[in-house]
Amino acid sequence: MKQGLRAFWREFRSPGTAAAGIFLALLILMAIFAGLVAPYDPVAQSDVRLAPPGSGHLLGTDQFGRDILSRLLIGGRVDLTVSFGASLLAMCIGVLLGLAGGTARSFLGGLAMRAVEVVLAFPPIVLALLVVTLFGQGELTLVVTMGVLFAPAFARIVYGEVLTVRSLEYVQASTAIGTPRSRIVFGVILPAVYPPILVQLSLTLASAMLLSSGLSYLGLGTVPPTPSWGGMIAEGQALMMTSPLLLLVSSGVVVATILSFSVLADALEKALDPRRRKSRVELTPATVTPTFGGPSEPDPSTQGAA
Amino acid sequence: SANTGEDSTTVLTYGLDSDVPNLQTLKNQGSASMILNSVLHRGLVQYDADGNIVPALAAEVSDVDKQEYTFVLHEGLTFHDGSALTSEDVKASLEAMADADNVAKMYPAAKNIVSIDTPDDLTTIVKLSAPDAAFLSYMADVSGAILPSESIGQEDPTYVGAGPYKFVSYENGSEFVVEKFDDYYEEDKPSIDRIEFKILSDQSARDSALLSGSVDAVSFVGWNNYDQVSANSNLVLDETEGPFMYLLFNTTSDSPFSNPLVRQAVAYAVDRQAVVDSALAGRGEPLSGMPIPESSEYYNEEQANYYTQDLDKAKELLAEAGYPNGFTATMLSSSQYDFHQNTAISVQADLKKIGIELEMVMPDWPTRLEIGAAGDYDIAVYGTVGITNDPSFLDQLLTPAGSQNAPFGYDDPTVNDLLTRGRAATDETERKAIYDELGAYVLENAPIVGLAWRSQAYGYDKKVSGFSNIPGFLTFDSGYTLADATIG
Amino acid sequence: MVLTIAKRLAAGVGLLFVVATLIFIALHLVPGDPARTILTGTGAVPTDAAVENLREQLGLNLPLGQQYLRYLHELVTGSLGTSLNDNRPVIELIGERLPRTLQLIGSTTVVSVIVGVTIGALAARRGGLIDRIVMVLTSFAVAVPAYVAAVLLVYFVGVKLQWLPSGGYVDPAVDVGRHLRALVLPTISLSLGFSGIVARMTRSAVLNVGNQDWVRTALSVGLTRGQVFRRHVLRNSLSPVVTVTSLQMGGLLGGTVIIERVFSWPGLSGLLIDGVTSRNYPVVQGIVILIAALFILLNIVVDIVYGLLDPRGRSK
Amino acid sequence: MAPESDGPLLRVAGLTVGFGEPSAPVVDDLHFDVTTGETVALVGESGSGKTMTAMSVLGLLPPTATVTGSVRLAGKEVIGAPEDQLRAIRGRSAAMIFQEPMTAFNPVYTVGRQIVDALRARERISRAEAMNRAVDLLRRVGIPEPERRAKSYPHELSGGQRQRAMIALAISGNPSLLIADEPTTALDVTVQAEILALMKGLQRDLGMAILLITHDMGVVAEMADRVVVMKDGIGVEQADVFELFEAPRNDYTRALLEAVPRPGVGGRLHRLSVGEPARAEGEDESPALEVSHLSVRYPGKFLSPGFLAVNDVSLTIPRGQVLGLVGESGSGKSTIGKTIAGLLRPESGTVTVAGKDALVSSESRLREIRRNYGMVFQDPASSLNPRNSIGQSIAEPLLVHARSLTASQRQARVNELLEQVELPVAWHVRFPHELSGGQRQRVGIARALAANPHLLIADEPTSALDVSVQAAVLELFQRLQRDLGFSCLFISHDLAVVEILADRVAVLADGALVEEGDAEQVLRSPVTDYTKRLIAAAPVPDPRVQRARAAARIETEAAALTS
Ligand SMILES: Nc1ncnc2c1ncn2[C@@H]1O[C@H](COP(=O)(O)OP(=O)(O)OP(=O)(O)O)[C@@H](O)[C@H]1O
Ligand SMILES: Nc1ncnc2c1ncn2[C@@H]1O[C@H](COP(=O)(O)OP(=O)(O)OP(=O)(O)O)[C@@H](O)[C@H]1O
Ligand SMILES: [Mg+2]
Ligand SMILES: [Mg+2]
Repeated sequence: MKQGLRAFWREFRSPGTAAAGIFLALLILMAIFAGLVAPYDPVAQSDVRLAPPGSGHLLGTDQFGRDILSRLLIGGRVDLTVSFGASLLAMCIGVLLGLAGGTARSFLGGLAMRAVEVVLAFPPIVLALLVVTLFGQGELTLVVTMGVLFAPAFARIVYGEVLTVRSLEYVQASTAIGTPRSRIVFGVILPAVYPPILVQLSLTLASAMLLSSGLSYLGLGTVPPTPSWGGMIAEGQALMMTSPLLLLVSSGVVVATILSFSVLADALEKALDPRRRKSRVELTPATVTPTFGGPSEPDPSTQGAA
Repeated sequence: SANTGEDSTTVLTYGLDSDVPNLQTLKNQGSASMILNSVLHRGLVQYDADGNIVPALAAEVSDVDKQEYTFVLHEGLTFHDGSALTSEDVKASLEAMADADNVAKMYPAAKNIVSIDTPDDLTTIVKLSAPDAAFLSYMADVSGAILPSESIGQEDPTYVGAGPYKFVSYENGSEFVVEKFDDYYEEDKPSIDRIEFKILSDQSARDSALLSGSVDAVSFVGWNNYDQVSANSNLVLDETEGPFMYLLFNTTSDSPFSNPLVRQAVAYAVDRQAVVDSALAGRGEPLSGMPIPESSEYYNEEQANYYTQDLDKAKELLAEAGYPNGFTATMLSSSQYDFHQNTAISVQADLKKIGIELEMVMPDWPTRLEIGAAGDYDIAVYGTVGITNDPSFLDQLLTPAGSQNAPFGYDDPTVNDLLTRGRAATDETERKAIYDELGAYVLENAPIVGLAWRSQAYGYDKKVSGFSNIPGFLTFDSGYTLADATIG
Repeated sequence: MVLTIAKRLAAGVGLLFVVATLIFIALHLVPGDPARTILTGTGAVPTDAAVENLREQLGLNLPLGQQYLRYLHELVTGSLGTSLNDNRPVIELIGERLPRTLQLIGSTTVVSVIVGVTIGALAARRGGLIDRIVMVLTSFAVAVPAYVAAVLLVYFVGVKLQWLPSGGYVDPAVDVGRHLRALVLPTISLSLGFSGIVARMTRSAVLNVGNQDWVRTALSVGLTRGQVFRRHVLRNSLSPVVTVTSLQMGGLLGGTVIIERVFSWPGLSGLLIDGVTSRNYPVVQGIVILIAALFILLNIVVDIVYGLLDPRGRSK
Repeated sequence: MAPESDGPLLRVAGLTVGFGEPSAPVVDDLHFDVTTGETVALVGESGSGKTMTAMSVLGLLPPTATVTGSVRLAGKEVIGAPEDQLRAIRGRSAAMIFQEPMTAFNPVYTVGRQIVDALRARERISRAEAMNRAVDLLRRVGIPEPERRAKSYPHELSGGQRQRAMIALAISGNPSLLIADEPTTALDVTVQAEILALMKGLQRDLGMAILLITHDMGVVAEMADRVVVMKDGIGVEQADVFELFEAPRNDYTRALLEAVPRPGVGGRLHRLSVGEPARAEGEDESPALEVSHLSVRYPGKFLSPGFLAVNDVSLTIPRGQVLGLVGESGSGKSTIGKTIAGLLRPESGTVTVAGKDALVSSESRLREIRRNYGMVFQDPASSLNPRNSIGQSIAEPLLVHARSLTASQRQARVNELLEQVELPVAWHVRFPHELSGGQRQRVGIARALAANPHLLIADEPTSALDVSVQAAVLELFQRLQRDLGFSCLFISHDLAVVEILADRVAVLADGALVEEGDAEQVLRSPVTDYTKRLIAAAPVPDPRVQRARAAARIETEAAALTS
């Protein structure tokens, strides 16, 4: 693990990864200090509606005359927390269920996977409505709802992988050692399924950012006028044909965030796999320093210096 | 697109704004149902393209003191199924409208019917409990249609009526097709042989269909696409201001808005132009007074422009009401409809300026309706349209009969009295005086606060003529003009 | 194997019962009164008496337990009840919509899997610039809302270029050509995110198996790197790809509402969402149970596929 | 496929292979030739670079490796050759038998399918025809029931069967040069003899050259024409086989030959007189392991009864004793080992470890039992977690069973173990894929010994070790046995090793015990024919003797065939 982290830092030498890391770091900083950085009050309306970028409003204004940049900055705070929170929650629940499904005694494991199927079958909108009803609006509710909604995907992915991994000989070796089951599950099997989990995490993040705007339709999540990226995308969609700026800017930030996160997840994935660490391994031939021919005199039994 | 096929049948394709899975002519099922009803059905009277009430199935209409109405049908009327349309059908239809359980759209007018006589097959005499000057304006609505008596009360729609088009096919969520009814009572009408209604519930999809020419006409061009449609040399944008947005208050005593001064303060605080600009994409007009459209005879210019934004005055009123520092309240709107949500946001910002902090509740539509009906709000955004151009529609906004549309708990004897008198008065000037008095009282008392007129536009191909947007509240009745439409 | 499947199917029936009960409870917990919603529609003003009356007519004022029993009875008899707002049997409504949705899912899945696996594999194999391009493209694909993609497609391909119909469903029985043409844009819109997801998963899985020893063996017997890649590496990477594909397919069952709206494609999702927004309990319940059933079947199939893909994982 | 130039078929010149930046190369300026029809043995210490040399010939070094120098195959340069040129070589001009057959097969395809693929990559033949050839190849390498095994997945084969499938795969293209990297490590001596005969037959019929990597000096003696000896990446000696065995010039070579254990003769290593093993006080006298009437069945495909791999086997290992389990490849040895370790559910029978039922399902009880034993898996590559450094792998039992240890104590123990199995202590941060086959095997041994088990189940623990390292490991075993009094189920096909270590020997054939008894007695005066044959087939590290024996073997077989 420690080596993994070190390798992860090493990955930062690649410009793409570094750029992604810096972008995300900036984003987080901005979100934390948005209140100080934002040029305007994000909910203050004005008569300067749908203004183009420039002159006073760096990224222009929306149909309420609110400053888009300020809304992006402040909105990021909520959106990043909510989508990361939801994705991580989903990952935790889903991975646990998937591991249970793949490794627990057949009854429990089956139960876990059947529970997953129940959630999968539930239309998100009904689930969301239910959650709002029971727990009211708000960010925490949104995190929980999306956490529950996205967990099954993790569970299925982990389950599918565990089916293979659990029968690998090194897992059996751990069993034979007497390593406790929990340790095998979390210390041996889980690391082997990191790669798809990491990919799914970055995909879930994207879905979470989009879904939070979809669910605001039900009044779930950030309540307007409080800014959120999802909400801005939704607002931007309505205006996309006449003033595409809002949509461009808000989706742009989401795309960049997803991309950066994916790149980082990819680097992490690489760092966590010792076989891939040093280079992009996969089907590329060994490095060759060609010294073609070599000594051409007929070979006696000459060996290198003994 | 409109093709004149080899057999030279003319076809109009029409983009409808939503599906009507169970068309029930008597009921208010929204604008799409009104379009369909208007081609399938006819009532005794109808609106013409300018919004005037003109006889339809009834060849003659007469009244005695606005309390006894006599309708004489055209001779030889038949329904689409070939059965004769007689005064018995008229009677049955009116009785159905008068039955509270049917929740007929015409109920507010039909509930006053005390008797219906049918001396012969053509004549129907309707007696009302009190004079009702607005009776015909209700009957002219598409849901005042005369239906075959045997179809009334049936659960599944038969689509059989006496309108210019008869039903051909309906595919849930996709398409509703009608074709010309040869025995329609008006000679030479309709002109178009067949209308295919495509169900295009997505705003932008509908606009795209119109712009790409895959439909000839659509209900309701999106506000953001007005410019594109009017800029297109093949298309007509036919616009009117019909529905309007307003604020409702919870007037029961536990809400600060039970105090008329607070309500007035709200009326002074809101920036109506901002609502138009931010929630309606600029497609509309501020509604600064009584919601009586300019096209109405009861329009009162002074009352129409009663309020202007005046924050100082608003603050004063609040102070006077005992809230010098404002208060916190809940605002009900719905996130399901952009313009509801955005109106609320716009108002929230205005009220914040006078110290009223609004906490937003924006659930989906059914939840919104339930919360509204239960009165679990302090202030709410709503949008509606007058059922007729006649000011008697105001009872839907100002009395408990209006339920959803009316302020929660608002039941003012003065208002009730004026509304009853206005309805009963038979003399035009007397009526106008009563409604002016009502207007003055309501504006002062402010149980509702008008915000904005909403623009509604039909868009259609230049080669479609005769179809037009009936102005004002009657915009949703515009389907009547499809009977006059020609194509080519 | 057969026994396992039989067991799963039996469990599936139990599961359907659980889902049915949960959705029943959920719908009745959620606020919003079907009667009021039906009567109010987009602006009518029903009296409270009328609402009550309709509630009675629809059987909504019966005690919940009784409603539940009736619902179970309908479920067992397979009728799934009648829609509250148009009195049509739910099973009939579903029967009408399901094939269209399945078709959309089918075409989308085929396109997405082909495209996704291809570009994902390409990115993993080639690395470098191609990999970076794929990462960017897939980030777009998964992060741009389907609605935006759909509307843009309609606008440019349908309205501006007029290459393809901008929407509308054409029954294949009426005109196969037009039917297929109408299928193109919705399929593309749905495939964007789907193929992005498949591509990402493929890429990662390929990178993960690409350095196993048996790759070396396969090369040593004279297979080309391409052959080794296609026959071995790709094949061994498929399990997570199958998983995400199945999840996406299942998700599309009730999740194509936006695309259905934009392209006026009368499918199941639209019915579901209309059902939810009008609190049309029987319709929602019916569709949810159907989706659950399909999901359960899909998962059984996927679990079988896991076994086919990797013999080691077969349950002991 | 005659070489295009007059030069030797394979000429390795100045070959240098390195990993990472500054470290010493793992193959250092190596020169040797292989001519057509010749067998060259590459022998040397575990980790001396034999496998890397072989990989260079096919251009299959790990991507992290850097190579310089020249490898010419049939006159064409391999190092730096473009991919399609390499592909043309692979399988045809040169094919390779990989050292670790478990990880060398794609787990998701049947072995038959993988051979079919290889055939069809080179020739345009139908799938059915290729399958016939594949089955034929499997038959030739002595796999019983080849039709059925062709349809088996790699994990369904025993270690030896997989190795033979690997051989079948390699010879499927009738290569001009066969590189055989420890081709018989997992094979019992009878099968090994068959394989060697097969290879010789191919050599005779096709003029095939063989580059044979092995640590078994008996095999070298039987097969090789010339021998190249490697140590630490350097070729230290190259000589004719007779010359080498008779008069090794290099010190290392000499040491190597001396370390070779000889059955019945005893090499440098000999049984230590163990005496009474140390025994903890107060323990009851129940045997360390008691297996009775054990039957194990692998589930079959749909509705078929499955395969009975172990049939009513009973074994007892008294405390402090070593039981050697020998027997034909595929006879069920590993299956017994895995079942004892609780990794397979027996169909019937009981397993008792130190008096406790080892087939319980309670996890805490199991852990209690597992604290007492360690297991060395037959296939080191697949039994090590690729994501863990070898230090972590070795420390795993300590984490479980010696929880009181601090991190530094644990590290100290790991270092000690690494030293005991002759691996550099600094390598604890390495990952399994960065080791040679023999090194990985030693990691497996170190792991099994880490928590001082009372019972060791060792499945071919020294199969990949050269004799000197093997000697060290065996010494270690004996020392531990003396010091700790541990018991051992020692599965091996190497009778010489068994003789050194085992107190008793059990002989398994087709899943059933055929003979059991005192080691000396079973190995010196076997009762059953099966055991007799087994012993007769064990190669001796003397080229003259071994060749004579091989010839005799062929004669008797020929005689058996004619009769
Ligand atoms: N991927 C790698 N990275 C770093 N070092 C490696 C790697 N692969 C092998 N080595 C090292 O190279 C050396 C030679 O390995 P090789 O596999 O050739 O040994 P070998 O002679 O075949 O040994 P054995 O008889 O044990 O199989 C070993 O010391 C090993 O640790
Ligand atoms: N998972 C499995 N499914 C079916 N058959 C199996 C499986 N594993 C092993 N077998 C069969 O069981 C028999 C015994 O296998 P086992 O691995 O115990 O042999 P072994 O004595 O260890 O042989 P070797 O010396 O070659 O390693 C073999 O014939 C093998 O083909
Ligand atoms: Mg080796
Ligand atoms: Mg074995």
